[in-house]
Amino acid sequence: MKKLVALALAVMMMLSAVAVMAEVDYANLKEFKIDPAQIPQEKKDTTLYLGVSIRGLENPYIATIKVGMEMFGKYLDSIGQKHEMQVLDSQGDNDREVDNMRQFAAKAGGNAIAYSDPNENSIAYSLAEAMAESGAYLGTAWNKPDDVGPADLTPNWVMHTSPDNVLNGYTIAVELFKGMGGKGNILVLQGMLGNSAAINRYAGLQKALAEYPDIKVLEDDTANWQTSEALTLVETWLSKHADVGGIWCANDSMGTGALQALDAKGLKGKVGVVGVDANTDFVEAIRDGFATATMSSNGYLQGGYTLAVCYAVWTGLLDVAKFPPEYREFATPALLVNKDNAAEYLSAVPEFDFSTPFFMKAD
Amino acid sequence: MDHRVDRSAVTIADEFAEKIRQSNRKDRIIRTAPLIVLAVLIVFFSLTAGRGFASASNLQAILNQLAIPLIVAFGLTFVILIGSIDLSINGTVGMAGSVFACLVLNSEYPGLNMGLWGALLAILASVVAGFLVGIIYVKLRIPSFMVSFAFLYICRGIGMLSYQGHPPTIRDPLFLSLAKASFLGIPFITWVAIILFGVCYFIQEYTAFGRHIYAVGTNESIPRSVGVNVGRVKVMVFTLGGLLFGIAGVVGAIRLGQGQVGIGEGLMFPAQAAVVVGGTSLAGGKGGVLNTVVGVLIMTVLSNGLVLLSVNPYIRTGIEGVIILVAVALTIQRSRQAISK
Amino acid sequence: MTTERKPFFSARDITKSFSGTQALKGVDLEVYPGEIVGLVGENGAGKSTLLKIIIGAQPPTSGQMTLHGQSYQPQTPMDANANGIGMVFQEQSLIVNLNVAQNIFFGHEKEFREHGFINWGKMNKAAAEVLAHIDVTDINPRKKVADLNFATRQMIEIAKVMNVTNAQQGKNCLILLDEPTSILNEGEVQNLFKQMRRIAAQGHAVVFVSHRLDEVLEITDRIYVYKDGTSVGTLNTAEATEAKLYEMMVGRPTTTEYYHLNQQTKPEEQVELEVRDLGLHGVFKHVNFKLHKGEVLGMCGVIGSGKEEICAVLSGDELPTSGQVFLRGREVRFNSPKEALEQGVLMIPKERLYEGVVMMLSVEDNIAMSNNKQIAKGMLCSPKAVARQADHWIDRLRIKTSGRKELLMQLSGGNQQKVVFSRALASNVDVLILNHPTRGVDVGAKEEIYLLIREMVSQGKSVLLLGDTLDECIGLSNRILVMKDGEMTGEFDASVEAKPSQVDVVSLMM
Amino acid sequence: MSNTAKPLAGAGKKVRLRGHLTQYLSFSAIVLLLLGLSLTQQNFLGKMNMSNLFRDTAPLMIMAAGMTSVLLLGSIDLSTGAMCSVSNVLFVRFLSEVGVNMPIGLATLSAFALSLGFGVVAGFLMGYVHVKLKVPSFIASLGFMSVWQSAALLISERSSPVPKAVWGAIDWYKVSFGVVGLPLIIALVLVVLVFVFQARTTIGKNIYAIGGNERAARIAGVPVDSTKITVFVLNGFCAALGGIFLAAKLRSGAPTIGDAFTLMVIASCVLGGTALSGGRGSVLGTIIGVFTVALINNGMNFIGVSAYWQNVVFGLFVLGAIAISVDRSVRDLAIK
Repeated sequence: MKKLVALALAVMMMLSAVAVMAEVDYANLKEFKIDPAQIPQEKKDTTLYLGVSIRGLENPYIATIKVGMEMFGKYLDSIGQKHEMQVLDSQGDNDREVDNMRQFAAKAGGNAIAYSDPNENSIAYSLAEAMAESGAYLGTAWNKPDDVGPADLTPNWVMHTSPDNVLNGYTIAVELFKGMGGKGNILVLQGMLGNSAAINRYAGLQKALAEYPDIKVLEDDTANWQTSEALTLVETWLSKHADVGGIWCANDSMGTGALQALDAKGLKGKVGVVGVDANTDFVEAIRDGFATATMSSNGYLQGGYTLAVCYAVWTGLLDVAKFPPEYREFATPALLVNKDNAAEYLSAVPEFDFSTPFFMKAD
Repeated sequence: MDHRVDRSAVTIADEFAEKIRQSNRKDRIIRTAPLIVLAVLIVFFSLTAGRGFASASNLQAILNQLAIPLIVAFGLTFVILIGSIDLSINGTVGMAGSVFACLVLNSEYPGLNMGLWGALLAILASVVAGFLVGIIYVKLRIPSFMVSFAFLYICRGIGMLSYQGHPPTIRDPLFLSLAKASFLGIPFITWVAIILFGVCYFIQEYTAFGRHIYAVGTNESIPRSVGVNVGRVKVMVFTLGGLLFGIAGVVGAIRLGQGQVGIGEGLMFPAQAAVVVGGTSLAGGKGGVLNTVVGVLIMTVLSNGLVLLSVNPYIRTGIEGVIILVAVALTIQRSRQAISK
Repeated sequence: MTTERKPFFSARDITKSFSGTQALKGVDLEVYPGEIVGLVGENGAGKSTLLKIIIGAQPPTSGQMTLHGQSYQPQTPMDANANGIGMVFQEQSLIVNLNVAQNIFFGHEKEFREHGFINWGKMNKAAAEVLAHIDVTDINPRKKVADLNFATRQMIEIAKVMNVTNAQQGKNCLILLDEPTSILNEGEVQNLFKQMRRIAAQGHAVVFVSHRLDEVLEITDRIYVYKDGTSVGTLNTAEATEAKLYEMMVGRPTTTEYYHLNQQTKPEEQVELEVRDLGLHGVFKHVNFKLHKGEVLGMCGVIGSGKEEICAVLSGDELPTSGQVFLRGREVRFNSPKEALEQGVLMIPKERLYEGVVMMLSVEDNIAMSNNKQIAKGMLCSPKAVARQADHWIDRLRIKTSGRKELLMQLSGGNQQKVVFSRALASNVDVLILNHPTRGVDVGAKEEIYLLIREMVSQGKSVLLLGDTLDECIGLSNRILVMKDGEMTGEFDASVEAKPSQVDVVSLMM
Repeated sequence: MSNTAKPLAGAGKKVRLRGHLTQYLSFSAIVLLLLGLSLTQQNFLGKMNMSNLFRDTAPLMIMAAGMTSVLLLGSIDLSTGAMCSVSNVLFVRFLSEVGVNMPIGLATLSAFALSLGFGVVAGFLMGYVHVKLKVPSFIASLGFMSVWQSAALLISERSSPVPKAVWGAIDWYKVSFGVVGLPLIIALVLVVLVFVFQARTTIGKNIYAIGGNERAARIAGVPVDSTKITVFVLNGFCAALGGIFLAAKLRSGAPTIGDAFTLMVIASCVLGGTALSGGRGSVLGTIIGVFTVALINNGMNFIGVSAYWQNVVFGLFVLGAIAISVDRSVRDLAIK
């Protein structure tokens, strides 16, 4: 008899849950709010594995993704979800990143959600495939090939997000050119060739160059996102060219290297430098007038909110199959940091409400 | 007593003497081969890259880029002289650079401000790593290849642990100014390399330890038979290597203004190539830090010149590889029975 | 002449065995202060082994040594040095990348340490003094040994040893010289002798080993003659002549049974291998000979006579710089031992350890090394054929092993050599070059090897033999060639009824 | 003579026992890892992880199988990783530019032939320069490493995915029988072939002879030069095959994909008991070495070792594994 009551209760709860879920307005997911009360207790008691798969921990921007996960972990604590967190560091190696993801998925046995910044576009599918095989959920960011996407692995490849890199590259270029008075010579440091981020930011630069015909590119090469490679390159270039007005860098780490090379030449502050990522040291350089501008992509937000969406899917609150396409692949907001707001940016403490996961979608 | 007459009349002895003279002459030519390669490169780039290459500012850029590879290669030279190998370089250099930046006044750990002591402690960490590689290699009889392979990971890991993803920017005014300082037009960090060259050359040429390194590399049994503690020499060589890698790490962090394990990345294979290209034999016992200077100059001039010529960066590595092959092939004495492994 | 004084060094009944073979069967040596003692004997008589024992490089198996009336048991060459005994090794022990002074004082750098650093100026000065002591004033102590010629290096080796004597102020020292003159020219030899006399005049003693009997007669006071690991006698140089020494060195006449002379066959007319005006620049030249089918051609000569290099050229290990080689009438040129093997020429090398065997491989794999292609089935080896072959030779040559899978390093020297022979025989070549085939092999195994050579020849194979001893070479050969200083100095018929005497042969060698 | 034979035979037994002990110990490292992980980690023996272990180890195993023969010679090849990269991008670029216009079967075959053909040529070049110019293999392969790295970047300067249209050419990678994937089966078949090559062919026998004592092998008429070149060709072939496997595994090609393998391949062989000095070891031991490396990496992710600590832990485990498995039985050998 008791069993029967229990069963009836369970059925009712399920029904009600379904009923509530049915209320999700998939056309307007931005309004969706996680209601902890609707999450079945058995899900809460299951250990959920949270993972962020990244290229390396040397890069400060990437480290903020990890912090984003930790913030989301605190949120899970607050709603009583059992969980464990893991950082999967690929050290810039495609094969390693896929292996890590596969092992993480195997370990969690389906109870896993992850954020991944694929080391290179091409492995995005393999990463999602690894998670799909175990029934876990993944959101990717930044890099993926054009011909595959989350739609290929519904529901496990939940979504792919990225700040608008063309816009990022364009915005910083324009800031740089304005600072140079609209004319002069620049040096260009590209990111790792083949990364979507590198390609799109570079496309943004080209767009800006088309608008400023008096800007001339003296040198153009890749420093693979690396500070030390950027330092060596810029050093050599500076000895070759005397009249450099600005340096466009596809990320801040390379910007840091460029600043160091300028410093050694006594040119720090005289030559404009721009980057992307809003690394603390680079923003400080902007504040102090040594660098021109950077873009904040907000790694906290990317890491934390991607996991939040995946969480909603894992708990059954959301059904990926019903997501409109614009919620499977979309842009995340980015913020221009320049001399005007650098100090403010540095002092601001990021705080997020993870119960509205689609907050991360740029409008 | 007829053979007495023979000995003076027979020309085999003269032929033999002639043969020795010839091989000595060949040996001398071979020994200067790295210098010739360097000279050819310099002339080539001066002609093709125009004034950009020979300019004072490019010279300074070369000197700047020379420092770290040079310091690392010095440490490796001694290891190769005893016929061993050290793969841990990327890790130890990265570790020393990271630890150093964490210990001096920096952006991530403002509480720590140990100044010069920070530099010394960071170098000490690297010295300990080198010592451990040496002692494990000698005492547990594990090939240096494997021990240093393991330490590549251990040291890189310690470096990453030291700053937990937020590379510390150096704020210490002393070290910041060192990055820009120069004396007689030569950057400070290059002075460090020059001074270390002096120290290493002194160790190599003017200490018993330096002499024993050659003996151990030539034939272990000779020094052993006169009572030299061969194991101790080996451990000391790896420890000295650790010291130099540590200094390279600190210098690298000063140059970059920041501590990160990336300082060490990509140093090891070019250093091996530079040491061998300079004429130090992988079999041990032959060569030295002077050769290494030439070797590092060849590699640095080459990459600098190729950048100035705006050679496609992808072909650049390939050209470097070909130059390595050519330069080494020029320094090899070939004979029918020679065994090359 | 010095008998009224007591010997300050003596070695009694020293024996030494290497994994089953007895290199020394009990030799004696007494040295008096101020004398130069000569040690003569054939290759393998045990001279070098005794010197190595005295210097502490090898321990004796049994026997006693006394120095200054006390028991002397050196563990290392350093012990010996500390006791005033120094040696110039046959194989050079200089570190070529170090300079002269550093080599002379290698391992003694501490003596020049000041404030933790070596005072190289002081060391160079000291080295110059040591060199001046032996009348060498034209060598800069700062020069790298690699840049010096061999004669000069030899003088440095001697200087290095002299340094030992200088360190032992007042005490009598003993200097051991193992073949120091083999690469010196006339003037240098005379300078060396001058130094030896000077050392002796100071009350020290010198033991001098040389193949050049005239030199031994010229410089020494007393001569020990060794043969087959025993001392056969000692005589004062004043009473010695070359002929007398030859006789003593050669000892007992060849016994018929030992070399199985009854089985010695006559070679056929057919020429298997012919060498015309062969030369290797700076080593040998104008070498001509014919090796017939079924013939054992012995080649005699001291170390450095060029005979080893002739083997190297004929086996394809080295290319000649002049002359021609004909195999069965057709001119051949071997670029490698592999090509020689394909044409039917194979060498059993002298240094078994370094050139003969692969220690880490099994007996069967060592045997199959030269012919594994022949016994393979297409690409694949046939383990059965390899095993069958190994069992065959283990049985045939009575190789003592726990099985064909046993690693070679676990076999005794004699058995290892039998494995090398098995390999050569299995390869089924027509011309075998035997370079010291019985080196480091005990008597029993030697006889078996001799028998084997007889059998091979009777089956129509041809053998070029470099005997481990002269006796062996004469005993086994049908014909004998003598080499000296890179040129052929004579040829002897050595058929059973007309074996030349060793004295005859030796006189052309030295 | 008879009295010396006995103690020698005794010593022989001891040496052999020590040899067995070494083998046993190198095996024990892997057993310890397996036991520890399966007892503490509940999903470790789960289907997916087993298939991870039994499929994703394939590329490393293939490359290590080729490298084992090189190390047995006493040589080394640092260009393996770079050759793997070239083969990898060649395979992917061919498929995406030419293969898409071909029937899938033909495209697959041609892509394989192209990549493997490159491997054979690259291996031959390496062997030729090393053997004929007498450039030590370490430095020769270092030079070739740079050359092939360049070549890979020139073929494809960026990482590129295998287009969906030709996924048919790489689908075999996902085929599995139970938990054992086809890639591992292919890798094991290759290992067995290499084993047969090493242990049963004349060239294989020559490899051990050359590695054990090159001088003796030469004097005995062993074709030293051609054997060495053959081994380097085989190594090039294996490196190229590894590159194809990585392309199939990651559904993409990347010009730097092989870099991380350069040292790992050699370390796996040594962990499997192959001596860097040559002459000792076997490709069967390499299986153990590869699984040791795979288990250490796999175990770290399972236990959830912090990313900051992973390098340190990996280094320590490698050190531990090599310390218990290294062959110290040949005392008088100078360890370099």
